[in-house]
Amino acid sequence: MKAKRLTRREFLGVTAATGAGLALAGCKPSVPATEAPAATQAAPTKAAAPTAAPPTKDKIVVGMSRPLTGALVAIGDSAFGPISKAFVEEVNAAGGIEVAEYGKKLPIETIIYDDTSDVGTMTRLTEKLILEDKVDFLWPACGTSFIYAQAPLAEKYGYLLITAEGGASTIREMLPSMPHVFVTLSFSDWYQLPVFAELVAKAGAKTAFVTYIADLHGIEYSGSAGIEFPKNGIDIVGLRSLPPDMTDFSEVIRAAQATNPDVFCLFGYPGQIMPTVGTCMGLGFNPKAWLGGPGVNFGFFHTAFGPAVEGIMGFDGYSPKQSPALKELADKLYTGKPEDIQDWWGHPFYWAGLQIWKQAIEKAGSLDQEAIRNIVATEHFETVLGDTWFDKGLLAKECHMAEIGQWQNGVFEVVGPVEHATAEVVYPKPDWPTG
Amino acid sequence: MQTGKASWLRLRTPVLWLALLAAMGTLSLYASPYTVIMVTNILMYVILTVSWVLFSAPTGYISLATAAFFGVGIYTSATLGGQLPLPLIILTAGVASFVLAALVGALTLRLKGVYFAFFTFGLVELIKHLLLWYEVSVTGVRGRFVVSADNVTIYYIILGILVILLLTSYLIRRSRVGLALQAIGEGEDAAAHTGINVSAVKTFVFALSAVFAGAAGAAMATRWGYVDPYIAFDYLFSFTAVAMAVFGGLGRFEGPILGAVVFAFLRELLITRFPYVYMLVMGSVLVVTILYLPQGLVQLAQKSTWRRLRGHREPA
Amino acid sequence: METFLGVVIGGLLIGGLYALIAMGLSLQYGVARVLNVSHGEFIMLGALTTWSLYTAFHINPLLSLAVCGPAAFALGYVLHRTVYRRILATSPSPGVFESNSLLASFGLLFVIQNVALIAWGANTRGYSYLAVPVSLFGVLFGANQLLTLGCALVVGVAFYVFLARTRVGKAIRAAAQDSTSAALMGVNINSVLALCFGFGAALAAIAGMLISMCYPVTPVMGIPYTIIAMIVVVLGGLGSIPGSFLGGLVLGLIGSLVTYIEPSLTLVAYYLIFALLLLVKPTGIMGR
Amino acid sequence: MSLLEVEGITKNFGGLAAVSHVDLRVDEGEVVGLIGPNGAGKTTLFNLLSGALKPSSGAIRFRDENITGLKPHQICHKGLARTFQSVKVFGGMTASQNVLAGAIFGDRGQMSPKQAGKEAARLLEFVGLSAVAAAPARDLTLANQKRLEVARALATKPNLLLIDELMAGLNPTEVAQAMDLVAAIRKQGTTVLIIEHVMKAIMSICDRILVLHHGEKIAEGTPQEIATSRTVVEVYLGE
Repeated sequence: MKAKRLTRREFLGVTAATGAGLALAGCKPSVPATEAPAATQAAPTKAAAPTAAPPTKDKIVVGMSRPLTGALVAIGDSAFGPISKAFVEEVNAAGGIEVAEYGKKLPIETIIYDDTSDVGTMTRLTEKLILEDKVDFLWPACGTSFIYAQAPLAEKYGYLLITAEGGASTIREMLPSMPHVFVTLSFSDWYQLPVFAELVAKAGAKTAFVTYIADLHGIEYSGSAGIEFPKNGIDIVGLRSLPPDMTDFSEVIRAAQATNPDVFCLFGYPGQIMPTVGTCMGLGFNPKAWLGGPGVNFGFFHTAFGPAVEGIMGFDGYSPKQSPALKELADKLYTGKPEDIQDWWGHPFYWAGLQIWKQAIEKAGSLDQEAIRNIVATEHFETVLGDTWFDKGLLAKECHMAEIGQWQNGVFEVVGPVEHATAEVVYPKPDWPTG
Repeated sequence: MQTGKASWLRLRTPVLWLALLAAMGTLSLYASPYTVIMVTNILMYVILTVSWVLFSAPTGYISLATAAFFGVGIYTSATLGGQLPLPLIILTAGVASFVLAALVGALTLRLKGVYFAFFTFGLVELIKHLLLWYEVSVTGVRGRFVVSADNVTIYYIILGILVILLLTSYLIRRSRVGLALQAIGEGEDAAAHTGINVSAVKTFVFALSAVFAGAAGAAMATRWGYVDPYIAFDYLFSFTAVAMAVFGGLGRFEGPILGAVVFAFLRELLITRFPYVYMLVMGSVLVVTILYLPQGLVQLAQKSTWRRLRGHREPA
Repeated sequence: METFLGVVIGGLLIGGLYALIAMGLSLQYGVARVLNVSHGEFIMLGALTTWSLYTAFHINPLLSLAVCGPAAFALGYVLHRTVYRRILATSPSPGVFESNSLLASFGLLFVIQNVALIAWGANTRGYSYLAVPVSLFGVLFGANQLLTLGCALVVGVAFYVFLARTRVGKAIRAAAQDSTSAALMGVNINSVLALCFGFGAALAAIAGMLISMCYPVTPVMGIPYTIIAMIVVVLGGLGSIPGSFLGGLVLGLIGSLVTYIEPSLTLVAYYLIFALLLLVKPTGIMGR
Repeated sequence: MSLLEVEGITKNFGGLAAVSHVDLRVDEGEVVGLIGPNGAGKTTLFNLLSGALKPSSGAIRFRDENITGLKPHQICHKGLARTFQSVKVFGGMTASQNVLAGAIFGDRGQMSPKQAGKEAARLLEFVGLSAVAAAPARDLTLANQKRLEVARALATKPNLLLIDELMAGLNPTEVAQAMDLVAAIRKQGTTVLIIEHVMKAIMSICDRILVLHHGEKIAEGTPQEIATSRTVVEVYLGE
């Protein structure tokens, strides 16, 4: 009894010591305490702060909180992940980004943290990047919800944030209050669904069966479809929301099949799109138009289904056939690599976003967030997309090289809008291959 | 000398705790802003773990409902944020979790052992999917913005919740309810025939433990900015609470606290320093710990370390 | 009527798969008393291995059974021999063993998933195999799904016969009833438990192989399947192999019906049934 | 004056009656024995009396109050305590904590912790376990665990104590001690209903004996009457 007590007391000592140790460990990476609060307040202009001393800087530190594990890892790893890597490699191979203030080229250094696909962790790590690592720039987290959580933080600390994966029409209302946030990726209502609806309506589509994943993305796209389809004379004959975490949608397809629609839409992710394609094949359900995404736009979609992808439509960003710059981008990103890593929707937008960021730094001649933000917000840039600019925080509609793509002969061709098309839409889509 | 030593020993425990409390209570004065954020997160895990332990350790019922109560708190914050002052929101969240837990407890606490674990796990998922269905089909929104609050304020709120929780568990352990709980853990039938109202005690403590998880959820949500049912009702919080408690050691009051602190700190270290092998290292640490320290980390403190230290001290 | 038949048979198709993934978990929990939350990771390993063999060497997915099954069995067997056996030895009570082994399998989940992420990368994988319609009672089904159900039935029945007829199987069942008296009857309890764990892992890997023929595979696909397996195991009754089989089919049917009517309520239905069953009859449909 | 009155109590499991139409009466200050072959329904009867099981039919009156269908802790509070056939001490708690739990929760009159502690110490002394008061209950010998259960039950201040096989598995010395304990319990004013297989013991300590067989009461009487009853002898020899 007595001995037990002793050890318990000793143990309490250990606990307290651990606590103290932790407090120390927590402080260690930070600058002396007195300086810290000042740095927070000065955050918006902190890059300019060193003017007092002669500016010395030998790199631009960029911080990212990305899903390296967990449910979102597949999206993160195929969308903005490879783009950021390739971009940093290319810039650093050329010596870095010219910053006039320092009179030299500064290479990019990235700090990548794993947010484990968890929003709470992402917001915390974003604050770590800003407050503790004092990164020069913040690159975006992955996914629409994550953007929604990260954007207010970027705004709070006065950090420029050019987003990558994700976006939704609701962010448009938020952007005026968040001048530091810029959205690159296209979303439903201004871009893709009006184009798609017009395209298939012209080809003769009269009815559509719409399925969507029960999340921000799905709700947004199904909502847009509900507006755009009727506007173009297409009746929505069925609407189903699919819970995430489900893999088998046979019965949804059976329900769709029963209505015999011209158009079938699945606004979901690869986890829903891929099994659904298989199910459509297995049930012999072959609507005249099959739209799905994101997922259809990835190379791995083609590797997985081979010739069965013929005629399937998805969201699109570019084709190498459209311009030399875009061809160069495709070659740079994909040549000599497995087809799996291709992303025909987001990649050019993310790349253009990074190009704008680099050019804005060069134009500003400093790493001052405000100066750079003002340039990003107001000026035009020459990117892979051609003449590119932001319009009220959104990548201007005019800069989009594509909205809707279709797999034709193993290539994801741009079919809409017509003025950017690299091929004419195939409607009705061919039969699923047999055997 | 002997008496001097004895009185120091008697005082050492409260003195150390007070010192720790003082250090924590003034953290924002000397630590960097991010340290405050990071410690907030660690304390959140301590709350989840200790609140789990409050009910599950003495009774032996493995509850996987922590995430449900935490999520109720998060959603309370997301729906009431901006309409009520934060302390009221946190209180509401605590009450809401209490009510949910009391209902669940009254319904399910007759389930024995692993069935209870399964049910509580299912509860998290059921609430998540019902809420998702409700948000998608009725309100038409899936996610909600949470009105944010100052980081330092949240830190002190979380610290406050933790202090109340620790006091509560300490007092419960020494109270009639604690004795009843322990007796229930040793044998429910015998406890009932000894005059203990088994279901009332279990339900009450289960609901009480939920208050803290709910309150912590409401406070933490303000740090997350944006939540949806999947973010809020993440079963990983349930499993993590259990893992942290077992990792630290259920045998002692301090074990789960230590487990949560070390686990959360290690996780933070890994996702920032070694992000690509975070799970690999974390998983290995868990497996190795349970293999070599079956009573959790506390075993480390009581056995080798201290014996060695004493061995060095005694000759002197 | 045709549609109804389609929905019912479709439910059985997916139910067969559910049954298979649940049988492994049921065995591991029912006999070895390990609530193995890393169960889905073995499914993932089976699925990714099959995908690799198919895309790299064009090996028929069904043939990868010869690789996945034994490999997973060996892995599960060794894991029990090294990890769980030690935990069993150091646990003073069954309750402690349950929580400690839960922590260990939580750790294993992390380790296996991370290793798979490093080995295969994060991309969503898939391939189309026998995704052609087959008519059954005038209703069309995917050939791959029918094949999946067929395999699940064969494996399930074979396993049941193995448990019922062979010496090892009888030892396993004896151990499931009561490990102490089984030990008294001369059953080497440790190797029986390790065998169960191995069989559980092998069943998971086989399920993974079948899943890869119809559904996408990723290194993070495991957890949802573990959850499904848990639901089914509870529906069928903990530790009952026929119960798991029946539970799988029941859940598949319910899922199929609800999905046809209102897919957004499918998972709500799963958990509602799960919760209600636990309240009304916690020992499951086939429970004692 | 009758303390416990049971009328036509019946418990069915599925189609089988484990206890069937048993009438029973225990008067204040008595020691009543309950005997019968294995599976006769003795422990089931205890479970019915103590509220662990709800009777299918029949009524239980305790101190002129209908307690049929009450929960175990309520019945305990009414003054009816019990021990268990297979010991159910709180293994991880010390012997004194076991008794303390009984004193604190069993007593209707809200004992103060200090009083409860004193009472626990007194009862441990009473059953002869003072020496092992600080030992975890699971480390005690079987005989001592059974005594501990008696102490825990007595701590709830019962008017009636149901003792389920105090002497099974004990050696002759321990049996003698157990018999002394029962005598002492009665002496301090607690009525006892006891299930026992050790015939010699039951014959010497009980005022009256009831015999159960296949869930039915087949005989009742003084030890003398029971020992000479033909029915009882048949049941026991016929086994």
